[in-house]
Amino acid sequence: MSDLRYREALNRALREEMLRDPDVFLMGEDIGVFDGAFKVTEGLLDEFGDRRVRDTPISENSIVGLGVGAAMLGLRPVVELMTINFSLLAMDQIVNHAAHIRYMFGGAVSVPMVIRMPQGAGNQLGPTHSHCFEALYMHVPGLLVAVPSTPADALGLLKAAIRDDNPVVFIEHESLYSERGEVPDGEHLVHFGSAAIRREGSDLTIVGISRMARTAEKAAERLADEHGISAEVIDPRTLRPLDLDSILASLAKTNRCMVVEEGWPHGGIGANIGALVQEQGFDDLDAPVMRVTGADVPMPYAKALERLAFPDVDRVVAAGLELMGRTTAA
Amino acid sequence: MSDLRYREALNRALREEMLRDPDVFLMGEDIGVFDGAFKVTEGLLDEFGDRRVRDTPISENSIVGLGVGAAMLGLRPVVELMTINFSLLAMDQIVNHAAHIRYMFGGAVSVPMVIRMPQGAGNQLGPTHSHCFEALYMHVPGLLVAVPSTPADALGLLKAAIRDDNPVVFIEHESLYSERGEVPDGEHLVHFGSAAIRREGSDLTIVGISRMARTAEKAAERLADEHGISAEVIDPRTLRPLDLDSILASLAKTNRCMVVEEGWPHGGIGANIGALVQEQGFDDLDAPVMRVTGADVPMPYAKALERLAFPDVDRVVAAGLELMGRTTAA
Amino acid sequence: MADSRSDDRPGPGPPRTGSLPEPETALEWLSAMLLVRRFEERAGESYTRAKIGGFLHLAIGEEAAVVGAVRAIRSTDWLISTYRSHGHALSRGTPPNAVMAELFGRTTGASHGRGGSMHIFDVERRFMGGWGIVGGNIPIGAGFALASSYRGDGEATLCVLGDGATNQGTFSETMNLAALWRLPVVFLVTNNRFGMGTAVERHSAVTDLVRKGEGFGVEGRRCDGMDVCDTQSAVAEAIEICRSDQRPILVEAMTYRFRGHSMADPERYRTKEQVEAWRERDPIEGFAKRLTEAGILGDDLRERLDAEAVAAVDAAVKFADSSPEPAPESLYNDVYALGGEVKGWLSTDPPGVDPGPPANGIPWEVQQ
Amino acid sequence: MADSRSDDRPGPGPPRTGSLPEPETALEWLSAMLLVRRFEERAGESYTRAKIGGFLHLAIGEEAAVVGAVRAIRSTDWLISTYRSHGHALSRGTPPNAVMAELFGRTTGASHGRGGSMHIFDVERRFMGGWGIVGGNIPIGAGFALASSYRGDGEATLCVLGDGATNQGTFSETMNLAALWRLPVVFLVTNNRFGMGTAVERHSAVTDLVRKGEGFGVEGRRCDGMDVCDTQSAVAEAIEICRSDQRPILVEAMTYRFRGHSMADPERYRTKEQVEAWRERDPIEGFAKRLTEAGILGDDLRERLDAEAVAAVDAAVKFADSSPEPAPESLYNDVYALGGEVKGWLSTDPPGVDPGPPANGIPWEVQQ
Ligand SMILES: Cc1ncc(C[n+]2csc(CCOP(=O)(O)OP(=O)(O)O)c2C)c(N)n1
Ligand SMILES: Cc1ncc(C[n+]2csc(CCOP(=O)(O)OP(=O)(O)O)c2C)c(N)n1
Ligand SMILES: [Mg+2]
Ligand SMILES: [Mg+2]
Repeated sequence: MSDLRYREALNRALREEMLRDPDVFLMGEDIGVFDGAFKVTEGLLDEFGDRRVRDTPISENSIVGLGVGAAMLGLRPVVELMTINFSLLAMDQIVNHAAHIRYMFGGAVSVPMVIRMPQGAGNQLGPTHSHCFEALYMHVPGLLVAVPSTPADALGLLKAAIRDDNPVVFIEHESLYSERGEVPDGEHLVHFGSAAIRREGSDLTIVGISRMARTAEKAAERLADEHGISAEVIDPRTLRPLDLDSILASLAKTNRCMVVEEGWPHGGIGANIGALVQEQGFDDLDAPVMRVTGADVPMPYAKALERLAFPDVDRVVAAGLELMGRTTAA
Repeated sequence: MSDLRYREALNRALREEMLRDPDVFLMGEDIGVFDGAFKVTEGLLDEFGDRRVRDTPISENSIVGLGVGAAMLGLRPVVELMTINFSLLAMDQIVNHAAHIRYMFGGAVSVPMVIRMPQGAGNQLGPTHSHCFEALYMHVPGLLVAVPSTPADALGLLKAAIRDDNPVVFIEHESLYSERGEVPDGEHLVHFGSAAIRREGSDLTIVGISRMARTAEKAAERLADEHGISAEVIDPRTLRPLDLDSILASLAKTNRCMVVEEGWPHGGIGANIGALVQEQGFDDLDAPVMRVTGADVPMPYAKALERLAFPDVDRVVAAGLELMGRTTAA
Repeated sequence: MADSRSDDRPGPGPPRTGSLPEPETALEWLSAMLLVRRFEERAGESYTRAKIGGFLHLAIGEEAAVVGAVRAIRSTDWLISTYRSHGHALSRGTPPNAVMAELFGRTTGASHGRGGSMHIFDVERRFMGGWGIVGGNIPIGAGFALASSYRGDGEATLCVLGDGATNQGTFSETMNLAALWRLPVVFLVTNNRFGMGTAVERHSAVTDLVRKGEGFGVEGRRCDGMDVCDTQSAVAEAIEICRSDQRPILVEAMTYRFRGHSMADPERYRTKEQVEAWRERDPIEGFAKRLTEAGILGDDLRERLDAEAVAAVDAAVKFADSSPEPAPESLYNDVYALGGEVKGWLSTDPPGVDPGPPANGIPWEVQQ
Repeated sequence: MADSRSDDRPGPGPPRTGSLPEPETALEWLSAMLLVRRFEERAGESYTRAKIGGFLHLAIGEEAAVVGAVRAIRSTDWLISTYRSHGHALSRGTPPNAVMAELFGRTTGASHGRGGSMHIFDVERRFMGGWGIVGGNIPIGAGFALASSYRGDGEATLCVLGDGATNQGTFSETMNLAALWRLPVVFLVTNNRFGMGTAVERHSAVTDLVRKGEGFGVEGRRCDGMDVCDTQSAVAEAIEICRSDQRPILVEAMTYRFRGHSMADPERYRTKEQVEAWRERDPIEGFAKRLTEAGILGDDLRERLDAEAVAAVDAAVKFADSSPEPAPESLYNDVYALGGEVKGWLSTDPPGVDPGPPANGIPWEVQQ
């Protein structure tokens, strides 16, 4: 085990896969000479040269498109978009092209590419740089969607994503880049579609998405320490496919379920899991599936507002109490 | 009352609003000389001239962007995108810009524009021309989203959309353009956020989205005629805002709810309504909220597959029987 | 902006004539053009007989720009086109049966019935589609060239797009990237004077389309897209330069589509006279006449070649019509590349389709 | 593609010098540049003191390109810029208090604290933002010009973008639209030689950026963006032509940013020597020297003007720091233009924020 930052784990994943497979290469804005806007690709240009670490112009849609073409011929491009907000410019290549090529052409070709990008609020980056768009990609058949929340998962999922033959939307979180965690030393792969139980519990199930998996874990500690409530915390790790089994198994034990996410409420990840859980676990539910989500607003810049616009530990604790029928913290 | 086709009702809405307000103008690919790919704008170039009916190059993102700029200065652009599939190219202008400008700039300015586009399958247009993306837009605060299913609503909602000071994503359906219906003769406006009860019933509530409101209505007839089941059919007409009240009121009566939509299941409209309904109407539910959705695949071209990839009357009837605990049709 | 160069562009006036190749080659080109023409005529008929659904875009009138370009590249090069691409597939060698069956939506189709007319695909012959989003194929084509450059395998890409597509942001973005990275790709702009119903001077401020590429670093050339010889030599020269110099080149082929944009098109955006003037430069008639004058083609041979094309198309229609439709069980195949397919995670699947293993416990194996 | 014209472009070599305006005007320009410089220096300090969050992009070094351009347009014209726009707002007349308060995230900020440094807005002075998506402001700026053209009101738009933004698809799309529709807009490309850490020759195949506009129909000009006079006269000429001829013009201002891209930038992509060479052409020092030589500026006056700038900035910091933070209740304000706000349809709102009327029964009134 090593103690690595999330950003370092990602860097290690890229490096290991580039060493392992000469078809893996990187493209993105300022990933080379600048070492990446968030320093994930630090040192890789020096190590692998500019054939395999390619700085691009600011042309999101076409960068992804070039990746799609290269992937169709069997290369394994890993495209970095500087943040997920800018991925809306590449939505056509990601959805209308990358996701659908295999199906549309009768299975004759695959698109083994990874589109990496960070999302999330917390650094006052304001309404054009802070959003969470995992729900937009989760909606689309043909894509795989990963939302790692720990350094170990960042490593294992990114390596799995690069080896997978499907287009993967790989969503990092800006506020996690400097977070540390234990990472296995040898070859470490995390399979898509297998959730992690972050904490076992018996009173309620909290599903946390992306960074909110960590927020949920901290809230569960508080619920236990301060309120004697035993919450089980599940981090699905991938949203497409989703390991619904683990969530339903937990629900069967706890009979109460909450989903915590940073993105917008309507049509969010919580809505999807809420709908699935009530469909497939209706008889296990003692109360409605509860959602704690980001506010239904563009992310404001001012700290005083940004704080309120996405869930924090206090809110999850309060929601947990409410779901258990205890007085809320408010 | 007049008997109009859906396309004619839209045309009338555009014409009436252009006559009423000189700031209303149209932009889009082939809307002028070609009369529109689906003939919605037929005759308007001749009547209003090329200052107000503007053929554009194939530049979706920038066409919307020009509309945003013109709207910020107080004009009321109505931008047609040829189909919703191509709107992914304009996602950045729609989401990062149009939807967030008012909030981001502290309320100093509005974006009174309408982005019109048709969606939907049924004409074998294949995987780049047939999708339903209302869920992508429903997710985004700052937008209004309309999904009219009748000529009268097409007229009333489009007129309301043009007069509204918010950016409106106005989603038509390709398979409805030639459908006829009664339309009031005088000034006709439909408020956003008010659902229509298409048929009253007492055994179950069927919420139908976009064209599926009509499919639901036909299924309800069959359920009544052939199975003695009384289904209430609700067409929300707008997804943002959503008239959840009417759905909950119906549920209180029927205790069973189903959502029918043409789009993909994960993170779809049904997921959102399912999550909301179980949250706010849990005690009224005798069974899980059921969803009948499009298949989780890109839309295939072959008729034999396309037929299966989105709900039809048979499937809704079968689902209704299942929800009522009767044997399914399968 | 007025375009100072527009006057000397090939048009319905006197043709520009590329020099003739060897007789055998010339006859093969003629046959290829005849096949495309006959195929598309029959596709149009089959469409009106409701054997074909969706949109059908014919390239009748553009056969020289199609066949000339495809005959300019090697079999190891990559070809990518738009939704108007039956001719590109056929000229590349995709059997008429497979193309027609795709139009009919059958399992024997080039894309197994999934794509239809707009999305023909034949990876075996390196015909890489058939794409429905205007401008979407441009960066993808450059991506093929990126792969060739990355591997240093000496392969090149021919990427076909329309005049209207030069207004899509991907056009300039990709020109810049291709020039910056010195990618071996030829962009063939099939300038048929219209993007749907919008004439080039109504959609482009600069109607001299080669200038649009040059502004972003891609050298431009122009050829007479009504002359198969001129097109072939222009594209052949471009592709060999792009291969040896490792850099992109844009070739604008001046041509015209004789039919509507798609099957439902009242064509109010152009005059009958304009269409007639261009029809007088029919690329097949013109080439046949030249071959006749050169003593290469006689009436008998012409009839025989045409009969062969018709026979191939007849057979294709028969083949397509008797091919099976996709089975309901195949609805979820190939959404993902997988050991076991993910067939949907919930109960919303249609009856009659096996929804497969539910979300619960998808065995998702990393592809190693 | 090598750029044949790149050698005679203004650079750190001998400056190109526009002719001086009247003394009073010249001094006002100097004051404006001083204000921008002092403001941004203080913003930088306040950022390191954690008074300002998020990203902070300073334009120190680019003041001539900022002030010269803004002084070239009328008060009734429209100005739109990027995330590097403190200077544009200040030069346009937005009070330093409002700009600084926005950086501090306060209600008294130009955007009420919602936008921050990247999204300054002042509709009263027709400073139309402050935009964070590279290339996103280009079609929006053209949209302002479309409104002017539609209304025939004789107003024009100045749309500022960076060298890196010319690679975004919106650039060519908008050039074409603006040229085709003859929109009265000047696109000012602030060419500071880098898009973040990527030098212009590493991001653009054609480094002569005016050619990128010309390929899509927009006439291009170039000015010395280190010289306020040259910039002002080039942009003034362009904007009057664009107004009278009703057509777009692109002006490339050659300049340089002395500081990092944003506050966290180790600047490994350029040499100290390069930065030093450009710093010798400091637009404020250079202009002050010229004014001194022309007898317009003495030491006392220079000090006084500088002290005024510093005082205004001091006051702005004080104002910002003592201004209120947005109240929690305001979280949902202005998402929509409405009679009554839609405050969220469900129970996911944070405690302490009034979620307002639930979805159930939103009174949604058509705006009439
Ligand atoms: C992104 C996108 N926008 C619009 C369309 C609808 N459309 C299909 S073909 C076409 C015209 C394209 O013109 P051009 O590029 O000249 O090709 P041509 O049809 O003449 O071969 C349009 C607008 C589309 N398919 N994709
Ligand atoms: C669409 C988009 N992609 C990427 C970014 C991240 N980014 C911010 S500034 C910048 C460089 C822009 O360079 P340029 O246009 O030259 O402007 P400058 O910063 O030099 O003023 C980049 C890549 C962004 N904000 N938006
Ligand atoms: Mg064309
Ligand atoms: Mg720059």
